[in-house]
Amino acid sequence: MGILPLGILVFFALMAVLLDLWAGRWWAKTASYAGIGAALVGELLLWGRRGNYMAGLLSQDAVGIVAGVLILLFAFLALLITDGYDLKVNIKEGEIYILMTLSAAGALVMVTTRHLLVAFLGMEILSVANYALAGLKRDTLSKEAAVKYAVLGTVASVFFVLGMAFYYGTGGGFLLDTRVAASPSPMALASGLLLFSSLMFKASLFPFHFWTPDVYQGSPAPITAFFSVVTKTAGFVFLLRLSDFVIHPEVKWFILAASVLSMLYGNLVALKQQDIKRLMAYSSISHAGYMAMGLLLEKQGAWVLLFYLAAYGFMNLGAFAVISSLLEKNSLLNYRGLAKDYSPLAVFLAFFMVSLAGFPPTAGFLAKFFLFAEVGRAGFWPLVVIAAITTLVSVYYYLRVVLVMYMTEGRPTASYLPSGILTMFISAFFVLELGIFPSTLLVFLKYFVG
Amino acid sequence: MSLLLSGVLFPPALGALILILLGRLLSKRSVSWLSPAAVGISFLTSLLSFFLIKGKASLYLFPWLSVGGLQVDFSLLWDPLSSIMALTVSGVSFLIHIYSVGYMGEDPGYRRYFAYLNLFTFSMLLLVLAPNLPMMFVGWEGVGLCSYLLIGFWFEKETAANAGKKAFIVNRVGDFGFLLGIFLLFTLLGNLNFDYINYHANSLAPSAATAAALLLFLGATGKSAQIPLYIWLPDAMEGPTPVSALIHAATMVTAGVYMVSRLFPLYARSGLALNVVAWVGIITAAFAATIALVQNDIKRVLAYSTISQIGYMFAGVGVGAVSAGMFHLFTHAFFKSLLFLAAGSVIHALGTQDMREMGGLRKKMPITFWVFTIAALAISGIPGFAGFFSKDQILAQAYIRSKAIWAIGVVTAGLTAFYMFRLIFMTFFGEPRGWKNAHESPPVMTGPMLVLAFFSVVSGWFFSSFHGWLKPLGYIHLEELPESKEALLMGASVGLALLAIGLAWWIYLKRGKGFHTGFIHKLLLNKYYVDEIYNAAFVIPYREGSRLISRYFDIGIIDGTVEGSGRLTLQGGRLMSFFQSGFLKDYALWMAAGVVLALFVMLGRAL
Amino acid sequence: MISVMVFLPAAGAVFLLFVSGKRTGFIKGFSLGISSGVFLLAVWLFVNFNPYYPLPQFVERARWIGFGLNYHVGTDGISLVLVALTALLSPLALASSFRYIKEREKEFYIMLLLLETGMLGVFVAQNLFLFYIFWEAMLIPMYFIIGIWGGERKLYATVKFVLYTMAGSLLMLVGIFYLWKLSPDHSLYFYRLYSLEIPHQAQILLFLAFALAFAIKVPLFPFHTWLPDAHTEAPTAGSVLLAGILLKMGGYGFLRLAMPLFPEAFRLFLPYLLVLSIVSIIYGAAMAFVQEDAKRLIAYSSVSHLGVVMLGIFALSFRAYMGGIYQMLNHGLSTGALFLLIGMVYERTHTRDMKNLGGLARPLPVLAAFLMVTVLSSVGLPGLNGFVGEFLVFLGTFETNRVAAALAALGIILAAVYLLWMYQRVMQGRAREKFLSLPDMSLREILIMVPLVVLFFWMGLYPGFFMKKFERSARFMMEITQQKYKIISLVNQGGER
Amino acid sequence: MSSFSLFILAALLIAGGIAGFFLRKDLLTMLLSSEVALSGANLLLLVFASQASPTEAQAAVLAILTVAAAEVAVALAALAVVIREKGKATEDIVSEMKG
Repeated sequence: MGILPLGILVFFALMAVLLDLWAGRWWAKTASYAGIGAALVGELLLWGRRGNYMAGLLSQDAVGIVAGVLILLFAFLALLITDGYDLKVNIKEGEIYILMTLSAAGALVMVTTRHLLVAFLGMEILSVANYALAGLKRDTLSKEAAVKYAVLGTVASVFFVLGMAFYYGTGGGFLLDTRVAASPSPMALASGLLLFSSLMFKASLFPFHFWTPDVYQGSPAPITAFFSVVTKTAGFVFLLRLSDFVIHPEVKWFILAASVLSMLYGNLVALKQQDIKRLMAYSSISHAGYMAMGLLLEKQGAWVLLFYLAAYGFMNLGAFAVISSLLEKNSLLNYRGLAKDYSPLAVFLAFFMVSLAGFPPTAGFLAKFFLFAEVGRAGFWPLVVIAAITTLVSVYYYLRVVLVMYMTEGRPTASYLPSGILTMFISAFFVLELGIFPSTLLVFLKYFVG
Repeated sequence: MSLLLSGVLFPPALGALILILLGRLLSKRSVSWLSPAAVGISFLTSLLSFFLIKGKASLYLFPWLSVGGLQVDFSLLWDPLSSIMALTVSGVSFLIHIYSVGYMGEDPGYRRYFAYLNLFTFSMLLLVLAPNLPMMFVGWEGVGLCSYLLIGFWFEKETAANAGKKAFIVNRVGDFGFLLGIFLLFTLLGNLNFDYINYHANSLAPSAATAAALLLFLGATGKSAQIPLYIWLPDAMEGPTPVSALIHAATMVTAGVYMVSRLFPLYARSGLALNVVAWVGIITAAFAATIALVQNDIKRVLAYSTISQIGYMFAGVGVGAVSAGMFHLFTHAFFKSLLFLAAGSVIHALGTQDMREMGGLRKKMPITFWVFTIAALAISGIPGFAGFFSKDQILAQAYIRSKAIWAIGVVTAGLTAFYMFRLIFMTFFGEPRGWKNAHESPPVMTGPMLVLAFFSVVSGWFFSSFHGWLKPLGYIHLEELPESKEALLMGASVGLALLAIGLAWWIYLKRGKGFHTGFIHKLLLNKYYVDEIYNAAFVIPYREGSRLISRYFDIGIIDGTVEGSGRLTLQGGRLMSFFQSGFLKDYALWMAAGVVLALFVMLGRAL
Repeated sequence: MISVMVFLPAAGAVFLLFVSGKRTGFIKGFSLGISSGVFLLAVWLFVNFNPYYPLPQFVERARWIGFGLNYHVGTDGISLVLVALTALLSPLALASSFRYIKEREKEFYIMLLLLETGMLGVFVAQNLFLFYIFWEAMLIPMYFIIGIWGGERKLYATVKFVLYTMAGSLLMLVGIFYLWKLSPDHSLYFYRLYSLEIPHQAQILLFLAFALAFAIKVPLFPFHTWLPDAHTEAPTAGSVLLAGILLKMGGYGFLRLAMPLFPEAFRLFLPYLLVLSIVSIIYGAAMAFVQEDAKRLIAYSSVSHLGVVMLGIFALSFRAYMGGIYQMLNHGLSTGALFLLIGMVYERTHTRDMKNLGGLARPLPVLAAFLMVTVLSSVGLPGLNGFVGEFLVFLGTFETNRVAAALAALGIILAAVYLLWMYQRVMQGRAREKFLSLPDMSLREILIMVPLVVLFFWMGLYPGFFMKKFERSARFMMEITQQKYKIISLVNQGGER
Repeated sequence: MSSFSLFILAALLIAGGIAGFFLRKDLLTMLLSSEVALSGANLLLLVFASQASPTEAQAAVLAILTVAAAEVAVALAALAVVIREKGKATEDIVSEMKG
């Protein structure tokens, strides 16, 4: 049972490959929708179960299920954003859907295992698909993005394998468990550090974030959205598992430093960005910094982190749905006067920006509220203060987007993509829902996870 | 019976309200009836109350401020002191309302004028009838407001607007003291009713009483134009002349005297405060009189004369003779408003206020001339006229307390006579200078003047009954002076006054021109440069200092810090983006460096 | 009932989203209707409020998120009058925009309605979480109002406003986390928090965090520089609500949260706070005096007047405390009125630079009369509302600290200086030729001003009517602040689980 | 070979990979260098495994090599596109996006 969603997803992904060859991209697309949709249903059927499958290679628990649902939901929404966008910017390949499905499958693997090798395999599936996705747009930036992503991704893979080797050297196995956690040896330390580094790469944490701005900027907008939510969710959930079995207490300082630096770096550098996707990239780095605080929280961390991921995912997807509607005219200059000519788009983008900035009554606020409060409760008060101050910095650039749309004049061009609009509505719904009635998710999180 | 008091207070308020709200709907004619009638009713009711109410009465209306132990009621108090004041105020005000119908007849702001005038009467009566300090302060500020509005009545004239503002602000300085005095009294006594304060004044420490009394007196110097806050009154002559007569001569400016009289036991508790009152009064009297000697603007002469006369009143109260001071207030109300009205009549006819452009008006404006002369004789203290009796009482009482005050007072009386007759000679005698055709004013203006002229003579004849009327207050008493001594003093001041009149006659009629040279003349003409000194000491430093602070501190430093921190953050972002060089190798290098660094740090810590 | 009142404007705003932006007449009428409805509800609350019960009334509670983060609204006397002020000023501000706002009208009224919900929410929230939500949520509509419909430097002003305000409130948020952690049952209910035993060291830090948030909002010197920019650039309605309501939240925050929650720390910082209040009074007045822009002048006058409010609240004398609260209302009304009137002048002359104005009393006598009354209310003329507040504040302060009161009372002189100077420069003197034919106030404008002027007199002549409503609550709050007694026993009556 | 010399070999491979990555400008070489480092890591894994249960690790290494191959394939494809466009693929070619 436990591997049902994964099986469905892989099956449909392969089907999509074949259909794309034989029947054309529409079929590939449909198969992808169907695969992700069916997997989502499968995942929901697992709601509340836990257990190990395939000789412990895969293991299902509450965190995994919630993360799986989120990943599949996000992937589905990312597909919706892509749908319609792709033809407008001249991406004719059906692969875009297949690759997204595959990538989602990789992400799903990452969140349903506690086995390092399996996680590595999942991560690589995800990465390989992502490299290809990054390069799908027909311009040099897209290619540059793909190359940078791939090369740096390889480096991250090396880190992971090295870390895995050290882990194996310490404990003699690939399964994450407590045996190793107690070990005080330098090798355990090194292994922890390397594994964390590798996943921090996926999660865009300083100083492993460098790919993020360039890849976000170069990739097609819906793909960027996909990266920013699916990859990040998978990365953070595995980071969570790593820190559950934290290799060595010293690693906490590493996380702490990465968290603080990400908050500072992401927010500060975002201030000067003129390209909205780059801006969103730095925003993504800074949010990663906030989320990393959740890794410091022992058991309490899981639910706040998952809530944050959910909130972040929806608001980011919503924002990218709007960004995609501008069809790669990503300079902020093209957002001038958007509120006049494309009022609905501006309303949505403004709403998501406000949520990203963390204003009530949106999910972004509550996510920050819970996260910061829990971090404070754990005693990291200076960290919370830094987070609060950097949040203030972030307000500047999020609201700057609003300002450009609403308070300056210009002649923007955009197109209303039906499925994009649908995504905006769905995302906005969830952002509000999680912002006003978070209990729907929280009850479950607290009950199963927390 | 005490309900009558609402009939005293409220008709003018009602009049003002109607004029403000419905003024546009009313014809000019109905305004001319309504507004004086409102005050007339008030006057009649006061008269009625005066005769019907024996001793004290008070009318409780509603609680005004009632917060945690502070209890200030909106109620009215009728006692000998307030009854005299109310009568004077409503009576003079009524006459001036009538006069104004003629004087302001051509003005486009006719309704506004009468609305303000009614409002003033209301505020003044409120001040007079207030039973406690906060209520008095309401009236106190109310008359200040009306004064502001009426001085700046012709607001299109920059000087008028400035003068109004100046009056208000200078008064505010006084009010600052007044308020602190109220606070201090409340802190000390826990109650702000006059009765309570007066009754318990003796339980206060003298130093506390001094502080409270002097703070209140600061308010009085503002309102009653005494040193150091007298500077607004000469400028206030920018207002219409009937306003000067009513507000800046007869009623409002004497409020300070009234207040000190009201709280006399408090002042008496502190000998120092009383001395300060007396000395400030007498010095102001002399000081203002010297300035009046050389002014050429007819109204400014009268303004300084007013300051001077109020100085007398303070001197009177200050030497302990409340009834004398109040009596001078009473008589002064008639002859000074008459002087203003007569001057107004001249101004109305000629359209100028500069005495150098007048002269020879005696024939053309006989009534004006005669009433003016009566009033001048009254103010100069010529026996038989009202001013003689009141001023004489003050000087006699001053003589008992302090010879110095008496001496200054007598000299000032001489100066008064001199400048008044200088005015008369320059205006009504000699040859016309610069005017073509003048005419006597209409009956609506001369009527009130004649009434006032009558009172300028007879009001002085009743000092003993005045004194007797005030007696029940409990703190009214006069020192007795030997008959012979009194006559001597009287003779001295009267003689000096006659001498001064003669001198004025010699200089301005016989010789034909005044002295226009010399340092002293220039000093007096420029009013001792007090305005300039105040400007340099307060106004300019405040304004320029604020400008500097605004530019360099507020915008420069405070806002600069705010903006600087913002800019610093932006700059920080720009600097940090240096990491994002675009080169793959750099990226990988930073990643590796991060791991290696962390490894070293942690190994270092762990091992 | 309170919930209905609070969320009615928001519901109206949502409804307006689906109305075509072209039907401006309907939009205006509808939003004014909603806003007036809120006013009627507020009147209902005011009338039915029991003045003898100091704790919150009309309490409505609902389990919401859990962990102490619940929905809990209610109003005690202090909140009540501030709610009433909000409910009054909102429709007036709204109506004042009918001709002022010429573009994107629908969005404007939506934002105003959302703002109204936020403002009401801040005053009725009974737990810290809800309070913070409304506190923050309110910023966004204001951001739009200044940013879209503001003057020349609107972008600068609106960004400054939001960032500056958030700078304070984010640290307050950290403080809220701390309290949340400390609270035994995670409750953030105000009256539960009052009974917390907070360690001394923590009190100091928490007080600083809260005080900073509120001091910025008030604004106390030296945190005031956002105000002149925001006030000046905001459209009339924005300025009115900013000055009339938003600034009050700072004072409200101090008296409801910063002071009673951390009484020891408050006692510790009291001297500095008094100094800041007094400096605000005098400094604000001095700065107001040298401004050329009429709205900037009024903005600085707000700094000065709010200094009086804060002095009253800080003075720890009941009379001053009452006066401070009363002065909040007064300032809301009179400064609101000042902004409305200057807005009307601006609509006619298209300038706020007083160098270019003058003599307007001739073409605009009615406007001049209203401005005069308002100026007088603002300078604290006895008989009008401003005096009552100032008198009580200074009187009360004098009892506890004579020097402070004496210095602060200098403000009454300085207020006259700058306000009369403003009046003179706008209304007096000779009018320019082109201004001579300006139309005087329309009926709509007069109807906007009349309630305010009536209240000036009403509140000035019969303050008891209003004071009675919040006297008990004020005494109660002050006693909590002074730690007269622990309130555990009372909490159980109105407590939150 | 003794496990120690295998350790040395693995370390050399990793060091060589890192050196190659950072010293060469050519993207292709950089990519290959990183693969060298990866095989070093693999070797390390095998060395560790030889002490415990070798089969698990050997399987892991096989899997790692497989996915690494896939990864390289995609990376090479991307490089190929860049080379076709620009004529070469040095590191400075792909540095358009920065800041």
